[in-house]
This record gives sequence, structure tokens and C-alpha cells, in this order.
Amino acid sequence: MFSLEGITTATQDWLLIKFNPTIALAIECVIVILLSITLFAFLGLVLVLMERKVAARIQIRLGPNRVGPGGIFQTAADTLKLIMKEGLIPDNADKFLFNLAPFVVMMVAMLLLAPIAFAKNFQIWDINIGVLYISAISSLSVIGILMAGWASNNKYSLLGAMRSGAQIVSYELSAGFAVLTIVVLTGSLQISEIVAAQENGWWLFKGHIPVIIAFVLYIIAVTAETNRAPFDLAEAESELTAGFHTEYSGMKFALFFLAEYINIFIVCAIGATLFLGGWMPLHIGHWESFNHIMDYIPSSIWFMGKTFFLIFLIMWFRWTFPRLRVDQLLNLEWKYLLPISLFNLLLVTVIAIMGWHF
Amino acid sequence: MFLKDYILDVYNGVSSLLKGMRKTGYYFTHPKEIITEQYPDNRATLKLADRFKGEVIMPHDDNNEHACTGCTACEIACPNGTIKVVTKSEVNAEGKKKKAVDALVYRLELCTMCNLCVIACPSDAIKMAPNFEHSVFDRTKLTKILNQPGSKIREGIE
Amino acid sequence: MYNQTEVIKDTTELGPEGELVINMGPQHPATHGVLHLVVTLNGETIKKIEPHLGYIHRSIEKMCESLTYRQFIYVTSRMDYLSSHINNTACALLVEKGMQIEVPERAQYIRVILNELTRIASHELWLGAMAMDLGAFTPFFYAFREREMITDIMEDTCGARLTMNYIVPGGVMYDIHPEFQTKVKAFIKQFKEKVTEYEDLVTNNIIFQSRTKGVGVLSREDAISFGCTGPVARASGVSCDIRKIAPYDVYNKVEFDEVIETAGDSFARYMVRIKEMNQSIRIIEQLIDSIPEGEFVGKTKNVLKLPKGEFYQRVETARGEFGVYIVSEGGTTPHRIKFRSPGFSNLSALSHMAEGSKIGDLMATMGTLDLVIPDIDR
Amino acid sequence: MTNEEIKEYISSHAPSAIYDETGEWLNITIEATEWKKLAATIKEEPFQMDFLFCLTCIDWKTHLTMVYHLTSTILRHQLVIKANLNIDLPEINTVSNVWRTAEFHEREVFEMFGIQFLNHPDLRKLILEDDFKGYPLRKDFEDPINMIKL
Repeated sequence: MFSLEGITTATQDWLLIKFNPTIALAIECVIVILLSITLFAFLGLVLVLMERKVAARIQIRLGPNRVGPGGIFQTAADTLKLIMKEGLIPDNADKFLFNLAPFVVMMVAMLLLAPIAFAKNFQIWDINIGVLYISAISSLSVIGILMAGWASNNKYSLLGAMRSGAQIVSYELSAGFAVLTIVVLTGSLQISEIVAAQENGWWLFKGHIPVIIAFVLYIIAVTAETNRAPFDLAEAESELTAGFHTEYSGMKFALFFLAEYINIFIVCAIGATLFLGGWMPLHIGHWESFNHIMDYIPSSIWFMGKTFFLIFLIMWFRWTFPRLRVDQLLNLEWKYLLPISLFNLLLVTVIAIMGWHF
Repeated sequence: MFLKDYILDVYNGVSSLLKGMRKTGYYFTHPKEIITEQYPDNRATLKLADRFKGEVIMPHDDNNEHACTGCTACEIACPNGTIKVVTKSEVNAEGKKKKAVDALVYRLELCTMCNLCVIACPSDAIKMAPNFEHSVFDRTKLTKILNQPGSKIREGIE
Repeated sequence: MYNQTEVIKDTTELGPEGELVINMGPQHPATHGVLHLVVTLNGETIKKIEPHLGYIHRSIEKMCESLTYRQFIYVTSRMDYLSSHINNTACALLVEKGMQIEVPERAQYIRVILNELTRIASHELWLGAMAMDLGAFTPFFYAFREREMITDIMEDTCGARLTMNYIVPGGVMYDIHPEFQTKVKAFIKQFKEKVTEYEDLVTNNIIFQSRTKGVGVLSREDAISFGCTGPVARASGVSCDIRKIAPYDVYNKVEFDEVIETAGDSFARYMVRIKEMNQSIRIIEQLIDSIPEGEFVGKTKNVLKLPKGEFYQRVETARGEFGVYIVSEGGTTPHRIKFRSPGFSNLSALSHMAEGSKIGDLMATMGTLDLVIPDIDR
Repeated sequence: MTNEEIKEYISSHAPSAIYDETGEWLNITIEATEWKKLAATIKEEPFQMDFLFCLTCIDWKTHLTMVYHLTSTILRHQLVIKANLNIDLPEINTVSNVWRTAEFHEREVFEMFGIQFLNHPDLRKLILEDDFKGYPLRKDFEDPINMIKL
């Protein structure tokens, strides 16, 4: 059976034979960095194309179909164009912060990649506070956005950044509580253990109502956190032209764009890990033969399939709903999502303490 | 009942959103509904309406003859000075001097396709043609002379 | 537009009490053209809106002073380009009224059907554009799919898709296309099927409702005082449909309801337009099978000369009351021509409606005002 | 309300009014100075002319004429009020306090014909640039650059 685990262990063994442990670790680091950058670039290209194709299908159009068969090289061509474009810096802008902002946003997205389990035993860093780490790091991206909005010396950017700040800070709460629900049930913050706890069934399908509520809350909250429609107030095309990245052009704009899609990927990957069992194959009760067939599908494909399903869900939202207004956005969080998620957490805690879960 | 209203609110809101998602989901799963026209690819099968007003042309028959008498009715009818009729005197078969069109200058870049010249023409010498691919690199190419070189007026048209 | 010092002051300095002045437009995704709004903000709250017009002013009124009564009709298509047929009808009606030209019944029927089709097409475009203003991109494409059918019908019959110039004094330019009736019926069938989609996607959507209900409220008194007409005024409870007040062509022969809502907010304006589309369908259904045989254009003189005097013709376009006022000296060209455009008056109410609301509300308000900038600037 | 009643009523408020019934609607020509008082009066009972649907100006080369088209959303009758103005010093009182739609229309007329509307709250150019010279819709307006001579 094809497995990424085998490749990683083989590589590590080979490195340890050839070099001393320190150099081996350094080489491993380099490999990981190269791999994650490749993954970034690849994901950016794929997700942008996917978004455009999904949007086109929903909007009864064909979407990109000129560059390559079915338009699959469209995003590569776009990237090439963006690289060649001049990166303009507006007058009176804070040049240092203006140039730094896209990299901050990008770095945050990269850091988040560390604890994600892409396949069975295929993880960059199985930190024991994995979920906490993700919650902590993901809220840093707002700094990059605020930086971009302030440094641009543009009123639209500033408004967009302020909106984004208020929005991300609020929706962190619901996302955090939704994640906590699973942590309470599992009793661990470590990603690998959360996945392992779902061996007999994914949390979403185990029939706990609080988990289903938490899943819905999580999807709503992360849609808002990643500034996606219907919560794309930070960009709000028809109101603020392009919000915080109005003044960015060329590759710096591309970095923001890329970071947005990487963030979507990451939050969906975490959602898949927490609620849909990560790389765990679908097992149904005692159907031994069925479970066996499912086991044959590589774990990496399970993980990617679940993640892309959630990404599709978020894209589906975007192309269906109108945008909320800024006060309604905060109302939704503070009046609806937060009370529900608090209540939900209470419920799940009671369940966990009483040992009613399975 | 505050709590009941609250739950009802949430329920109605979510169900209205789901209805919308069902609609877009329907279109996502039904690619037959796609209405995009692949324009440059379907050029061979593309059929414009017969009456489409794309540009003014002057139909010539096989003998290189047209029906324009050079009466300047179209020039007068045109609201933007698109058409300019240059006339000349011609001696016809019976030896009479007669006014005839030398050049019917048509400036496509000024034309608004209002069709007033076609309506005004007493001898139906000009008509609207369903062409729309007019882009050229040089603006002067948009100024056209509608009567073909060497053409003359058809017999029997006054 | 401004002298140099004012521009710098507008963009770099904060006003009193932390006010923020932003220039919305002339290039802005939500202004649908080249409208320039100078918006004074306090945080997200709008304190003042000041429209600056003229970016697309072509001085059509002056141009028309040198055009004959046959020629000036085509220019009016370029004002409210979404209801070009209706504008053309207004001009033709005025010339007919001034010269007492008899219009054949067939031409009147054709005009009314085409006017109503134009109205539906205009509302379809507005629906898509407005949903887009509120951040929903998809309804735009669904609305345009239906609009495309109408433009195809127009293309068949009139030879153009947007600026038709099909109406001439005395009737219409040429007879309808042989397939006109079947195509219109096909359109009506599809429209009735698809109109429920808008309800699912837009009307009943909780986000859309919360974005539009209670937003940009215009009271009845204000609507009258600001001279609002069309769906904007009717949403505030003002009965102002010219098709009912002063029927022209065959509007007095058809049955339809004047759609009136009383809330006066953006949602009411939205509902008025949606219901108006259904009323337009109703009008077309009554007429489409009974287009009388006969001439499509009445007998007119070759050179039209309006008698000395003043003439005024009002029609109901998709946006409201469109008026043509001609002062004639008896010659072949008008002495003074004035177009009373609905958008101009409706825009003047914008500042009043949007003050104190959020930026997002401004988009909803502006979207439901259905501004067409060439109509405002003329 | 018949034309006779209107005439009688108007005469009591604007004694110098001249009536013209040849057109579609009743035309009343008044003195510019009387307009402020009359406008406030006809908006109220019994006329209820609450809807100003057209406001424009005509250049007669010798003088300018302001034209106000009024209607009532309650009684559905129309009235056209005209006021002749001196071409050298065109001044008339604003009606933007009576019908708020007049604010924009008067600004347009101000820049196109150069008529000064007294007591207008915000009489600035609306359409043209601030430093534009001349009044484009007047008959004697010449623009050597932008006018296309055919």
C-alpha cells in the first residue's frame, strides 16, 4: 500500500546513516521548507483555479478555458503576469510596513502548516498543544492586514483594515469555542491524538448534537476569519473597492491573494482534522469488508478529499450569499454565535464529565 | 417568548440560506444550463439577426451597378454628418447631363447606426449590414467609400 | 473638477471632529458609471453625501437644438440607455402631439409591447447589479440570462440590442419580425419559471432582507418634495405612474396594477420593481395576441415642423417619469429642449436618505435608486 | 379645479399675472418678485401643488424665462408658471425651500444659464468644472474648442 509514512521514515533512516544527527536534522529542515513552499505554490494555483471554476459553474458560465486544456494553466499564467508587474508604492505610504505586511500575512499562513497531519504519521511537528498553537498563530494574521491598511495611506484601505480587525477578533472566539468542543471530548490538544480518537467514527458522524452545532459554528466562524464572502467586509468590493489591499499591485498583491487561499486551506484542513477525522478512512460500524476497502485508499487522499470538500463548501457560500453589513456582522457574532457556542461548550462539558460520549 | 423567537429567527434564517444554496447547487451540478457562447470559436456558426444594424453598405449587383442617384437625402437625414455625398455630372446615353454619385463617403467611426439614412433613401440604394467586427488599427480605415470603383447607376432608377 | 488646493485638502487632512472625507467615484464599483460622491464619514457612519456630476455630460439639450425632429430621437437613447425605447417613445409622442399625426393602432401596440419589454430588461439588469452591490455575484448572471432573451427579441425586430432607435414620429421604423410573437411568448414562459429563482436567491434571503429592510427610508412627504418618481416614489406610497395618470398609446386599453408599497425603504423599492416586472408581463400577455393588422407607420410629411408653442410629454420609464419639454419657434429644429430625467431628481434624495447610515447601507440605497448616470448628466 | 378658479385665486396673490390657455396646460406668467410668495401659497390648500416635476429656463436672446411645471399628487392638475428675467441681471427667488427637488434643478439652471437664485442654500456648480466660464445653454455661447462644426 502506498504510504507517505514509508517515504519519510526511509528518508530519515538514510540520512541518519549517512550523516551525524545534527546535519541530518538540518537537511530534513531544508527538505521540509522546500516541500512546504512547493505546497504553497501548488495550493495557490489549484485553489484559485478551483474557485474560478466553481464560481463559473454556479454562475452558468464556463470559467477559464483558454490557457491549457480546460484552462488548467490559467492561474500559472496569471502568476507570471503578476510577477512581471511593477510593485507600486503610493506616495506618503509607510514604505517599511507597506512592504512588510504581505510577508507577515504569508508567514502566519506558513506557520500554521506545522501541526497539520497530512497523512498517517506525516506531520511536520506533532506539537502537544497543536490546537492551541493554531488558534494562537491564526489570530496573528490580523496584524498583517492592519499593517497593510494603515501603511497604504488610503482611506479605503484603512476602513477595510479596521473592519477586518473587528471581525477577526470577534470571530476568533466562536472558532475557538468550536475547537474546544472537540478538545473537551478528546481530552487532548495534540492533533495526532484528536485524529486517533476518531478511529471508530468521525466526530461529526458519531451523533453528538453539540458536535454538529460546533461544526456549523466552526464553518461560519472560519469563513469570517478568512475574510470570505458573505463576510468579506475587509475587501467588500462594491463598498471599499478592494479594502486593505487596494494599493497593492504585482507580487505583493499576489502574496495577499495566496495567503487568503492558503488560510482557507488551513482552516479547512483543521476542520477536517477535528470534525471529519483527519486522514482516518471512513469506517461504518461492523461492516468489516467495507472498512477494509476504505483502508486501502491512502490516508493522504482521505485527508485531501475532506479538506477540499470543506473548501468547496466555503466557495459555495461565497457565490450564493450577499455580504453582511459591518454592524450585522458583529451582531451575528455577539448575539447569535457566541451565546450558542458558549451554551454548546457547556453542554459538551457536561457530556464529557458524565461520560455520556463514546 | 424570547427564547422561542430567538430559535425561530435562527431557524428561518438558516433555512432561507439553505434554499439559496440549493439553487446554486442545482446549477453547479447541471452543466447543461451553461449559456456561455464561445465567440471566436463559433464564428462559423454564428448567426446575427437579419436586421442587425452593423454598418451601412451599398449593395452592388453582378454588373457592378448600384442604385444610388446621388440625391443626398441620406446626407441630410444623418444626424452626425456621417455620410458625405460627392456628386459629379454625367452624360447619359441620350446625351443629357445628369447628376450622379462620384463617391459616397461613409465614416463608420461617427455612425450611431440609427438607420435614418436607410429610411430616407428614395431608391433603396443603401442598407444596413449585420457585420460587427469593425476593429482596425488605423482610424482612417474606418472612412469608407461605399460605391465600388468603376460602378455606375443601374438602369431605370431615377 | 476642483481647483488643486481643494483636492489636497479633501484627501489628506481630517475634517473637524475626526471626520473622514472619501471620494467615492468617479471610478468605483458601486457607482455604476461615473458618479462622484464626496462622502463625509464619521467612522463607518455617513454624515454627508455630496454628489458631483458632469463626468458624462454631453449637453444633449444643446445638441438637440441643432437636430431636426426626426433626428433628435436617436440622441435620447443615449441618456437612459436602459430604457431607450421609452425615451424614444416620449419624443415621438411629443412630435405626434404637436403636429397631430395619427399613429396607426398596430404601431401603438408594438410600442407598448416593446416599452414593457424594455422595462423588464432594465429591471433585470438592475436586479443583477443591485445584488452585486450587496455582494451577491451570482444573481447577476441569472438575471442577465433572461435579459439576453429580450435583447435577442430586440435585435430581431429593431436591429440593435441597446440603443434601438426604432420609434419614429408616426409609428415605428419597420414592421415587427415574423417570429416576434413566438419569441416573446417563449420569453414569458421562461421568465415565469425563473422568477422564483430570484425569490430563493435574493428576496427571501435573510442576509439580503437584513441589508435592505429599514435602510434608506424615504417618507412619502420627502418623496414628493424631492420630486422622486417611478419605483422610488411608489415604494414610499406615492401614486405617480404616468401610464395610469396620463395614459399614452394603448395603456388605457390594458389592465394592470400600479404597484405601491408604503414602507419607503430599500426593500420596498426592491419589491416594487419585482412586482412591476410581473405587471409588465401581464400587459404584454394582453397585447401580444391581439396586435391589429395594418400600417406600422402613419402618414407624415417629409419635413417635420412643429408649430410655434410649447409642448410637454411625460412617459413612465423604468426609472420614473421622463419628460420632454420643447419650445418651438415653428422651424424644423427646436428652440429649446429640456429633458426631465427621473434619475436626476431621485439622486437629489440620496443624501437625505443615506445620512446617518453605514457605508454598506449607502450601497443598498444607491442600488435601489437604480441610477443610470448618463440619464442624470444628460 | 377649473382654470377660472385658478385664475381668480392667482390674481388675488399676483395681480400682474398673465394667463395663456392655448397649450395643454394653463400657463401663468408672473413677475419674478412675486414668485417667492406665490410658490409658498400654491403649495398649500386649495391648490396643493406639491410636486415640481420640471424646472428649466429658456433663452429668448432678449430675456430669459424661468419655467416651472407643477402638479398635484392629490388633485392631479397641472400648472405652468413662468417668470421673465432680465438677461443682464437674471435673479429670482429660490423655491428649494418649498420643493426640495428644486435645489438640484436650480443648481443646474444656475450653471447652464447663469441665473442667480436668491436665498439658495448651496448655489454652486453641479455639473461643470468650478472654473468654467460662460453659460453653455445660452444661445450666444460659443466654445471654439469643443464645438464640432459639421
